Amino acid sequence: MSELFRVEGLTKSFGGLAVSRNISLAMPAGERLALIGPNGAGKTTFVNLVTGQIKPSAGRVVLNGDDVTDLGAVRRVRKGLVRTFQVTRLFSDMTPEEHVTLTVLQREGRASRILSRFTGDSTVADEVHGLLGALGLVEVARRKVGEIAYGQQRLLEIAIALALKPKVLLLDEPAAGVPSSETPRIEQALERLPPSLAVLMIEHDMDLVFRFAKRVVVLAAGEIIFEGLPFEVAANDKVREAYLGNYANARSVA
Amino acid sequence: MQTILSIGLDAFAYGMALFIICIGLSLTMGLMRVVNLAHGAFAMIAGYIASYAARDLGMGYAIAIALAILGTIVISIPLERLLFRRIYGSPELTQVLMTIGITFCVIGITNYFFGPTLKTIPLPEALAQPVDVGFRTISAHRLFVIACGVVVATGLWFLIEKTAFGIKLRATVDNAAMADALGVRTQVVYAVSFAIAIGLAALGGVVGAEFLPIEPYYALRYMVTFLVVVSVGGAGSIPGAVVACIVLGAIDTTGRYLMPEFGNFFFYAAVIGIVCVFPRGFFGRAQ
Amino acid sequence: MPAASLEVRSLSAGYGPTVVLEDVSFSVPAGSRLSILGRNGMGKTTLLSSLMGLTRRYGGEIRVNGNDVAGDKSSERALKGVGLVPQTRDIFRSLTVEENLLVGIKDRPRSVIQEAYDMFPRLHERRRNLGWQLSGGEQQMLSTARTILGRPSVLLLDEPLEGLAPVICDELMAAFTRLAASGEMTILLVEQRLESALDFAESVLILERGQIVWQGSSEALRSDHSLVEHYIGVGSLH
Amino acid sequence: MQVIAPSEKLVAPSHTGAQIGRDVAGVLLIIAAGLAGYWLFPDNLALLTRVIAVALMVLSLDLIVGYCGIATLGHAALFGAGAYAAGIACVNGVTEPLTLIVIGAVGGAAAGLVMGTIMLRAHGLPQLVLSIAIVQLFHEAANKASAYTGGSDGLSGLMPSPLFGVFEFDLWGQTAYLFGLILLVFVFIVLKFVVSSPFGMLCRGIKEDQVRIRAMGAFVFPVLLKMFVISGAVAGMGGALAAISTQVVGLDSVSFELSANALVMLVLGGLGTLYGALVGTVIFMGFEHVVSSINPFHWMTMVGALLIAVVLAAPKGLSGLTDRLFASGRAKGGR
Amino acid sequence: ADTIKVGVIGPFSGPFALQGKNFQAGVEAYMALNGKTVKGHTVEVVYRDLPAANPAQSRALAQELIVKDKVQYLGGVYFTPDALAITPLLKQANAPLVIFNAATSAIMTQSPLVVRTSFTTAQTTTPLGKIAVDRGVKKIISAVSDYGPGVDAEAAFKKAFEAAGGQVVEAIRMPLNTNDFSPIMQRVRSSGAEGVFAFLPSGPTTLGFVKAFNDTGLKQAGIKFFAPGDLTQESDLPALGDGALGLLTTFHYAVSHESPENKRFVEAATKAIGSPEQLSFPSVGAYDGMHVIYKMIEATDGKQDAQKAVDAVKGLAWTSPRGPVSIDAETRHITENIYLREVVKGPDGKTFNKEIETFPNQKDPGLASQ
Ligand SMILES: Nc1ncnc2c1ncn2[C@@H]1O[C@H](COP(=O)(O)OP(=O)(O)OP(=O)(O)O)[C@@H](O)[C@H]1O
Ligand SMILES: Nc1ncnc2c1ncn2[C@@H]1O[C@H](COP(=O)(O)OP(=O)(O)OP(=O)(O)O)[C@@H](O)[C@H]1O
Ligand SMILES: [Mg+2]
Ligand SMILES: [Mg+2]
Repeated sequence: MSELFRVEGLTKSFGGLAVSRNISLAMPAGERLALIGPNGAGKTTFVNLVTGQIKPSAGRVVLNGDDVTDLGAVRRVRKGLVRTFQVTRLFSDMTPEEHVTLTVLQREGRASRILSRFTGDSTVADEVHGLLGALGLVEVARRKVGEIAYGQQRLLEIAIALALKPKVLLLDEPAAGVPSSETPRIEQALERLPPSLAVLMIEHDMDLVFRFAKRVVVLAAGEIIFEGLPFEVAANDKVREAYLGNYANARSVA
Repeated sequence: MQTILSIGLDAFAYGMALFIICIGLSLTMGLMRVVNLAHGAFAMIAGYIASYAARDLGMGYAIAIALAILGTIVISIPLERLLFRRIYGSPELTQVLMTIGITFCVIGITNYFFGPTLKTIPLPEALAQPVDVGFRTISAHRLFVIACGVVVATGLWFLIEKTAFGIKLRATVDNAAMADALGVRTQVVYAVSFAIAIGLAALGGVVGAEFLPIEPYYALRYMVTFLVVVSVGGAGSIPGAVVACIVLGAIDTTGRYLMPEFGNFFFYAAVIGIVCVFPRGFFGRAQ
Repeated sequence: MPAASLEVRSLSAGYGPTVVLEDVSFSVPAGSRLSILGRNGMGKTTLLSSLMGLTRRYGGEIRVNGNDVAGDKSSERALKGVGLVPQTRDIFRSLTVEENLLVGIKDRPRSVIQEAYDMFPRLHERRRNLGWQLSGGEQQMLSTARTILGRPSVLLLDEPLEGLAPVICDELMAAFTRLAASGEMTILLVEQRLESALDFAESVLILERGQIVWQGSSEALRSDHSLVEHYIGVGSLH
Repeated sequence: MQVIAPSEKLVAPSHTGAQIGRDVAGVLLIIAAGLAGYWLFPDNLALLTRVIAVALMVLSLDLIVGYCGIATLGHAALFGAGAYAAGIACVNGVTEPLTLIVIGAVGGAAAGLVMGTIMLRAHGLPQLVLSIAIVQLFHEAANKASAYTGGSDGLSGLMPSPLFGVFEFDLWGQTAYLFGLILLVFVFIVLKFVVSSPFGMLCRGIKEDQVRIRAMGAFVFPVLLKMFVISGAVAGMGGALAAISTQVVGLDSVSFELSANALVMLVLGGLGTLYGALVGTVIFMGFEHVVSSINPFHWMTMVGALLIAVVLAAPKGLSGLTDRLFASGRAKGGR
Repeated sequence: ADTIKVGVIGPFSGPFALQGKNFQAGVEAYMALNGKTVKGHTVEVVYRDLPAANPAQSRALAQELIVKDKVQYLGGVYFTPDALAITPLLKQANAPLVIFNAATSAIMTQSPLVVRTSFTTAQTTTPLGKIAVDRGVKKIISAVSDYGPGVDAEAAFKKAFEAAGGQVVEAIRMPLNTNDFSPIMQRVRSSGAEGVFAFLPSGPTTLGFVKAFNDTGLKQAGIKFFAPGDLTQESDLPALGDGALGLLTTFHYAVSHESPENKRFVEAATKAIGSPEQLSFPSVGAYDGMHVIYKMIEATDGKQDAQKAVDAVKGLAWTSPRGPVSIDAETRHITENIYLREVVKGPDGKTFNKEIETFPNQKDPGLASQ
């Protein structure tokens, strides 16, 4: 299948610290990619660069053949480049239901209408409930987000991203704070995504990474040090030393 | 050239007077995150005390200043305990409501006890003299204000950026619950910082009284000026406050010299310009 | 400070009008390690916060080495040796890394922050950066280091491994185990990864809807799959 | 494309019906209160009309502060723009009251556009300062343009023609009051729709986290600017109502003091609920009026004490107090 | 015998509270000296607070006084816009308005039911033109606060001064909220004028202005200083201190005015206001205002008839604490003496305005010129 998304030579530094060094990466439609790497390697920064939260000092971001490097964050979202946040960013006074409804309306270009009602559209409501149900958020759908547990907030974060019907989805540690018993929910939700979608996931939970990814990219000190199939990762010495540590041993034994 | 120097000197003195009065507010707003609109009220209380001490009791200027600072802090302690402590960490607008309420009360009470007339703080001989600085004469008091400003700025900067207390204070402000959980006695930290801020307001009220005369309405009359200066500098930043005071003082002064009838236009247009260029104020702390 | 025993008797606590924890009682001997498990939103964080004094307490006693601290403010508890690494990290965003650490040292000399840098060299590299500029994992390291610098005798860890690279997780767990073994700290750990939690702790406590539903040794839990499935969910142990 | 099939049904009952019921009851309550004011205080209609004019301004302020989270101390710029627009039109021969209200709304909306464009460049305190600077510039401009505005003497000599050619704006002020009341109810209903529309929800989201909203694919600036224009129109109507009913426009209508007062009233009543704006205005102005007639010399202390008492007793404003009473009745409450 | 209510609107709180207190002192002094009844009708005064210029509120207050409190007479009003807001109501209310202070000429043309017992800025300023020229000042710089009265003062002075042969070399308008006047003084210095004409509303800014005048050495340089009496209001004098010595101002009233009427008045008014330092000109406007109202009540015998009441006081003449005065039958504005005063030190060491020259029977030139 043809390539859906590509970055070329993405470079960024904060002061003297080079956080991204000449990163190039391509994702075909249907890609399931995991981006792993030590803390501070520049993974979140990579997502920020790709989605336009910060400007790269060099490099290009191409989506569906269009160069989107000069577009702002909002336009990239509208083109289908969607992310989740590593630390949840939600509206503590609103309910999960309202969050998702707002997102769906926004996707359909109806969110800034003054002369229409927020609730009451049954197709929207059905879609919203579908998303909430899939992520196990029905019980808390009408409680204020500030009052629900952190793990549930993480799930909501994903529900919002899904509601945007992305083409390329960038998940920044989606499972952080979600108990291992709940991670299957995330996996299920991801599994049911349309196959045309390209997904990039940053995650430190290696079990999840290995179950999810078809391909793994390892970032260290702002550079890609490895790119390959999941089973190759654990065998790579550089990756082991920089990142995996004992986990690799445990797995190779297992 | 001479005129420029002359205007510059005036602007600097005026800016420094503003600085001394405002820096306490900048601390409360930027570091303690309390929008204390009653700041001017405390400066005013100090002015009244100093005026009473110096004029009615005939005490020396230095003693009057010391008494005013102490007295104002003493008055502020019960207020801090009973009222301000309730609004630490509240939304800003709640703080606005409370501190405006306090301001109204202070104004009402001052009016009741001291009457609505202007109060002056007689200067000692040495400060009342005009001094010849070469190209013009300037009152010694203005030089004294400039000196005070410099001392306050450096002292505070050291306290906040370099001492353990400064770190605890900034930590408390950033996340009081966590600071508490790490063993910082946040209430003490707040109380001490509050006292420092009030002490600075008091000092500013007294030494700045030659520019902003003491009267019951003082607290509201100059509220906007204080708020503007603090925000343009970037709340909580000492260098920011210095720069803002000097820049705004200069704009105000030259504006009034060049075209007084558009003085306010000048000033506020400059404020808009500055904020548009520095959307966080000159040295705004990152949020 | 040597490790202290912790005793909790019929503790009830919550947020505002909401009661989350109800009648929770347990005790931890000095120098031992306890893991707290439970699904999302069952009150694990609330329990640790309550021990630190950050929630609203409705009743109950909390004894550290036999002294009731339930009436103390959190700063008092901190000075008496309770230390918390919160789930939300709560680093001071506008302070530099070094300043963050200095807040944690209580009255120890400034030079002790070297201990933190030894533990996490990454923090030393970033020591002049402001808190908000740190990556997620760096924030987690900072939060942990900051609390440990205060030498708590009772250390409360709320998902301290979250967001950390596996290699660091291993090192950190080893460090925690060392600290407990040296007799300096009593450690309570909330951890989502069941295996890490069981490997670390001697005993385990399971929370459900704000109440303790199971208490026992890690071995007992490890050997009883039905228990795990019942309280924590399927697919937790591989 | 159905991403995920619904797997569970929502358990909680729908709130929409109850919400509509409550809104209707609220509007009826406002009308009842307005009419009660008319019957109970027939001699205070001038004051009550002024309360309505200010209430319109505070409502519009709530749109900006309460729903968008933008603090402003310059809202009188919008109110004053409406007042002067209507006033100048009236002096120049446009005397039909409804037309004047529309002119006021347009004037306010234009001012809102200007103000929004400038204010949205900054955040937080500097933004607040921008608002102060803008209102001061407006004030200065109104002072300077004395040929049109009457300067510091005020614009006098407004003679609005009778409403519908029948009802005179006279000394007793019945016409002005009832006219104002109808206007208020109308605006209130419209605003209820606005804040419960998707647009209103988007504003609430922006208030809490702009980065999040952008990541949802929505632009922030145009949304906020739109709200500024709506708010300006409402404030402008308030200004026009004040101009029509008092037949003078003074510099105070573009002053910092009025802006600050409006903000105090809003916070007093409670942010982010339209009722709060009304409650705050009525309580503040009513209280001020009563204590200042009892003791014209020292009433300020009393008002100050009221503000302090409210913060201590109801930190979220008076309407928050009622919420709290409601909430304690329910099982699960907020923080 | 009815109770006749008089509504008095003034700034009783806020930044101008001092002026409001003077209103009250004048009213109370009058009632203390002349009794509370007129022809058997009891007079009752209702005070309403209007802290700052706010026409809308002014109108609401007046309306309420008329409709609810049923007052027959309105009095007071410190600011011009507040008066302008009330005038359209008078006819329908059938109530006269006696202005105790608001000093813009044009108010009188707005309604035939207005009478004024204070002064106008033009009235107090005009004599200064000749005075300045007489003291050898040919070139002058004018510095006034940038608002209605300031602009009036500038115009009136310019006219009088130029008529007397002087030349205004520069006219500065200063924003009302100016705190530091040294840049203005720099302008004065560089303009090369021999004197300065100033108008500032009484209050804190006068202090800053006079201080800056002294501090920048203009006084030592021999620059002469002229201003209407607002600048040396008695209540500001203690704050101005010795710096005010020698300032020349013109005004309609000085507390130090020597006459038996004034002695009686000052005694009674001081008692009412509490502290002698606070007494100043608005009190005499109020005092005479009450006199006019009493005369109106007398003429109408307590019946509400605004036109008759006003007609009754047209041409009324009496001896006020400020000297002989009368109500001009045509303009309904007060005709009075304007005095040139100098700030001097009294035997008790306190400064006061000493009257040194009298310009008798001045009408309002502001109206005459229209
Ligand atoms: N605004 C900034 N200014 C300075 N340094 C920054 C800034 N933002 C990020 N950094 C630094 O850049 C590095 C990369 O950060 P990034 O958040 O991309 O890491 P990450 O790979 O996502 O790590 P983690 O797994 O811990 O989340 C970190 O060392 C961080 O401190
Ligand atoms: N600030 C709050 N106000 C009201 N309720 C809250 C608040 N914080 C948490 N809760 C509620 O308390 C309950 C317990 O939450 P808590 O955060 O302790 O769970 P947890 O076990 O730590 O979950 P997680 O595994 O997601 O961290 C949840 O039902 C949550 O909705
Ligand atoms: Mg990251
Ligand atoms: Mg938790």
